[in-house]
Amino acid sequence: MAELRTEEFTVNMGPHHPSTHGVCRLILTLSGEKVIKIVPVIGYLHRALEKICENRTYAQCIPVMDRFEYVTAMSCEYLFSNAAEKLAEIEVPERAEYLRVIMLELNRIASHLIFYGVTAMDIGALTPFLYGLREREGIIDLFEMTCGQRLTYNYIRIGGVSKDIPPQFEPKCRETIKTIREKLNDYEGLLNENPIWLVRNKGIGVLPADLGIAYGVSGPVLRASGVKYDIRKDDPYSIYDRFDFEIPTRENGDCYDRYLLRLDEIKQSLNIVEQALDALPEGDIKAKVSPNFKPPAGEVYARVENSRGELGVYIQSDGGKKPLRVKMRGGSFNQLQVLPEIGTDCLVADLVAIFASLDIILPEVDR
Amino acid sequence: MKLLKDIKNLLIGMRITGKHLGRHAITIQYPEERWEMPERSRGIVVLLSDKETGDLNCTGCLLCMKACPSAAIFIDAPRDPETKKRKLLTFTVDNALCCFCGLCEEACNFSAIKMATMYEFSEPEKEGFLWDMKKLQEVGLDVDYIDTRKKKPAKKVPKPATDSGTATDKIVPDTLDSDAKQTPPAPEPDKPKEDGE
Amino acid sequence: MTFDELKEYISANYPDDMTLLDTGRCEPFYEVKAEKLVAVCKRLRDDEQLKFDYFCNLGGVDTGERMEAVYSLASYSMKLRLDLKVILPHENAEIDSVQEVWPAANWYERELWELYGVNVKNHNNLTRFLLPDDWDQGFPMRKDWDAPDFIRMPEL
Amino acid sequence: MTYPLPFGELHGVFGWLYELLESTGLPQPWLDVVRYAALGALVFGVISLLALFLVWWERKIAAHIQQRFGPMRHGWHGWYQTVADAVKLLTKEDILVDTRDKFVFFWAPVICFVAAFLAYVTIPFGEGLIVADLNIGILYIMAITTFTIISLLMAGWGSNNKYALLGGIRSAAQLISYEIPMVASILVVVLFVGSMSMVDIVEAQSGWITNWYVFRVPFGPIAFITYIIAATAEANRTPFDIPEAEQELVAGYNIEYSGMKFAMFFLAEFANGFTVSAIAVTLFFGGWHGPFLPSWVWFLLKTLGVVFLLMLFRWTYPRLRVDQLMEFAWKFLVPVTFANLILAAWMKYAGWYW
Repeated sequence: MAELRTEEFTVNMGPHHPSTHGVCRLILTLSGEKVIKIVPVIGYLHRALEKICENRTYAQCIPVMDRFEYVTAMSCEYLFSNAAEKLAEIEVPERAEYLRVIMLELNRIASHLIFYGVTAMDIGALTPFLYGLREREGIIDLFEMTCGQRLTYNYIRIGGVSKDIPPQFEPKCRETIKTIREKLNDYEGLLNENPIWLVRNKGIGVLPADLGIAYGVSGPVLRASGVKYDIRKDDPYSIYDRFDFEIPTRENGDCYDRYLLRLDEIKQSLNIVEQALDALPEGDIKAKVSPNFKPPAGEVYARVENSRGELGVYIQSDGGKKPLRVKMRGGSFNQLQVLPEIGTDCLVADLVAIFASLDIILPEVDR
Repeated sequence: MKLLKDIKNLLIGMRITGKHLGRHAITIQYPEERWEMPERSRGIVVLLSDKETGDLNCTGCLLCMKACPSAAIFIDAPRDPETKKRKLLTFTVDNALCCFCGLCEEACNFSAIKMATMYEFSEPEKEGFLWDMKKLQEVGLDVDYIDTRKKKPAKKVPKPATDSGTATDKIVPDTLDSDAKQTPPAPEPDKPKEDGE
Repeated sequence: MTFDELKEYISANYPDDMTLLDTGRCEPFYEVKAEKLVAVCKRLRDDEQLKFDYFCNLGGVDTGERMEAVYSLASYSMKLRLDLKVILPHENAEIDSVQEVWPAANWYERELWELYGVNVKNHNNLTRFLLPDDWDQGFPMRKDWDAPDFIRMPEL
Repeated sequence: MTYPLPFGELHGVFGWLYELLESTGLPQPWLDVVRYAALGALVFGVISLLALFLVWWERKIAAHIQQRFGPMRHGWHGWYQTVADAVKLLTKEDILVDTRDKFVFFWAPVICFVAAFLAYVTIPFGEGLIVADLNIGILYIMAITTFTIISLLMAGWGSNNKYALLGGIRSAAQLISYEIPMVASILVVVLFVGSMSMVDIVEAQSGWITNWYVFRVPFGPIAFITYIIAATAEANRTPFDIPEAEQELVAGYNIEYSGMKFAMFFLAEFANGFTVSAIAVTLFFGGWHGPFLPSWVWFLLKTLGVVFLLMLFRWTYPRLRVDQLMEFAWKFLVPVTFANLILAAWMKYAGWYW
């Protein structure tokens, strides 16, 4: 009997696929269900944000930054403001720094809550998605109360923040923190020890630390592989050196560890927000910055730790009121780059789990 | 024993979802019910009118147009050659371009433009997003705001050092606060205008 | 290692390869000659005192007269930061790929090639990726780039 | 000559209709044709209504688990939302792929629907409320529901879409694997009843609640649990919904179907969900037996209870991977069910159980 002929076949996963978190296209070569080769194709969300920034004044760049990585828009705003402040050597008032930290950390929690829901959904559990978004809603309400928008905040400005928090912010914020702490038990009960969740995530998509380092992976993905590297501690910006928090790390670097690590980070961020609320000083919320803000000629690369790793911006100024060059760097870019390395030789279902656990957000990749 | 542990954890999951089954929904039925938007909520751009005279507050200084990051505002306000004052002819906002950043509101020194809390302005045609002065004024009529204008065109006061709290970028002289204090009928500008929901 | 120490260390150990630029206010920016780039990068990565094993960012800059490629590096273990700058001619710019030093540079170099038209030598996969596959309108991040449907912000 | 009428407590209404039919004086073969056609239409109506109801119910349950409202617009809590959806699907354009295998593509949803529909023939909805009390009732259902595999495979193949093909192949592998533990669990009950007739099985559980096979410790509960796991897989529901895993295969085998063809798959899926629950009730929960209420009400209540369990599974658990699914079936469920079967047989032989 003649041997059965088998053939590899190519599948386009995306750009419109439910689990590519936006419009990423992965060209998969499959042998049966096994993924042999992955070629990521990006650029579907390319909006030329960098070119747009070159066309706008520094103050006008900040709303553009919101669109760069809209899940944690606060950190993008902070990043750009920070870089501009570094260029122009502006001192930011104490209260503004505290407010910034509160917002950054709340936004990190919101982002991780989305991660929790989306990852669960990609693996087939639909309910955690709604639970994750429910708690995120509380945080978004806080943002809306403070700055008026729910997604594109335009809150953190060069020299400070745009508005002071309203009086009811603090009690509501503490209440939200309490709720999230309570609900974390539900989250953990639903998934952490669930045998199906365990078999789907444990040992899947292992990212060895050296591979992660070679590919410039940062943030929770790298920390789940055991590299204790967090810009908040290692290259402190803002006033992070005043807070008492830990950098959680995990050893295995698989999907499960990346998931657990983010839950740990939520807890740490809650602590930071509480400490910041306790220590919130009175005073100005914005340094005097002219609307015709013109930093002196120079260049700077600033970076912050956001929920997807290192978020960096390189600004070159020629002394004009518009930046000569803005180059943004998001953690997802490198994490998508490493996906072909860790995603091959697994099943399609695992690829989905890995993709979800890397927490890639496409606007950050495509810019 | 692993089997028993697994079954226990599966049951815990069922308990959590079952527990939620009895709770009331946290969502609302949108067109019938609505959230109350917070005061600071940035919705549609409106032009504000004077509460007494009913005229537009806008002086046509072009500050908002310059501040707009997406060039959604177009103002035509040529200077009158005699009086050297600007006369506002057109004020058009393209809501399809607007990115709701609120920079125009902050740039304005005359309480003339505001992002109201309204968020329902969908249109069947793209042209419908182009709101002219009349429409902007109409929509802005019932928008509550705190008038921070100078009552009279005051003399130039040197920069006060106490511009704090309200962190709005001001191009034209930072005299507003001090001026407002001098004119009793004007409301307190220092009071944060976004008090509560 | 503080920045001053880093500067001293570099001026002591890399006197011919790296020139300190005055532009950097916060972290040191160094100029590296294009032909020495890969060798310097390799040394920086393998240097026991520096260990620049983290490739943060590569951004191209078009200043109008010249091209620049700015490499932002960091070190996971030594907690250092450093920026390298390679100055290139505006037209027909060529640069060596640092992929063998940091695999992470792959996509950044593709981007540099695609958006600025800087030819990256020894790159394994220099294909379009941010722009459409059939893009034929030049290099959009260049300052002099223009296209019929490209609208600049009105100057006010 | 009298015919056994499958209407049980509803005999009055339907008996009258049948007498009306007889009074027309048609010859006997024609009468049979009319009678079975009418029964077919009745079953069709029931299955459609049930499926529509289940879709609505599932959406409501899911919504309330997730603290949403779910459908609220059409009628009280959106009760006829699914009717509206069905009408929409009926009137929708049937988008066809040029490269499809025309014959296979067309017949796949039909077979799927017919298989789901035929299974209802031997389900005893109430006392005497059964279309045909075959003496191999349960075997018949098992045989008929297996047709679903063929239809899903056909859908996967006929769509000429790689995702659909993967879905079809996955479904074939899954359904064939889970058929075995399912049958082995059912056999435990059949062994004790000594009959494959659905009515006999239900009758064997009459009397006290302790007569239900789910309470016959130890084999009863084990058989029920293994059955419900296998049934979840048979009905293609999370955590075993890999044939249409939407996060992996977008929609699996029905990715290229639209309009009414999709609706047929959709309704058949819910009809299957109801079938497996009905079998569970018949086998383990005493079928229509219950005090006070009419028998068919009891049957429906119990069945909806089991359906609710399936829904809770679906909205709580993540999805298994395809190889883990197979592993679970062959390495865990099959040994467990067979061990259980042997245990039950031995107990029966030893006379420890009645």
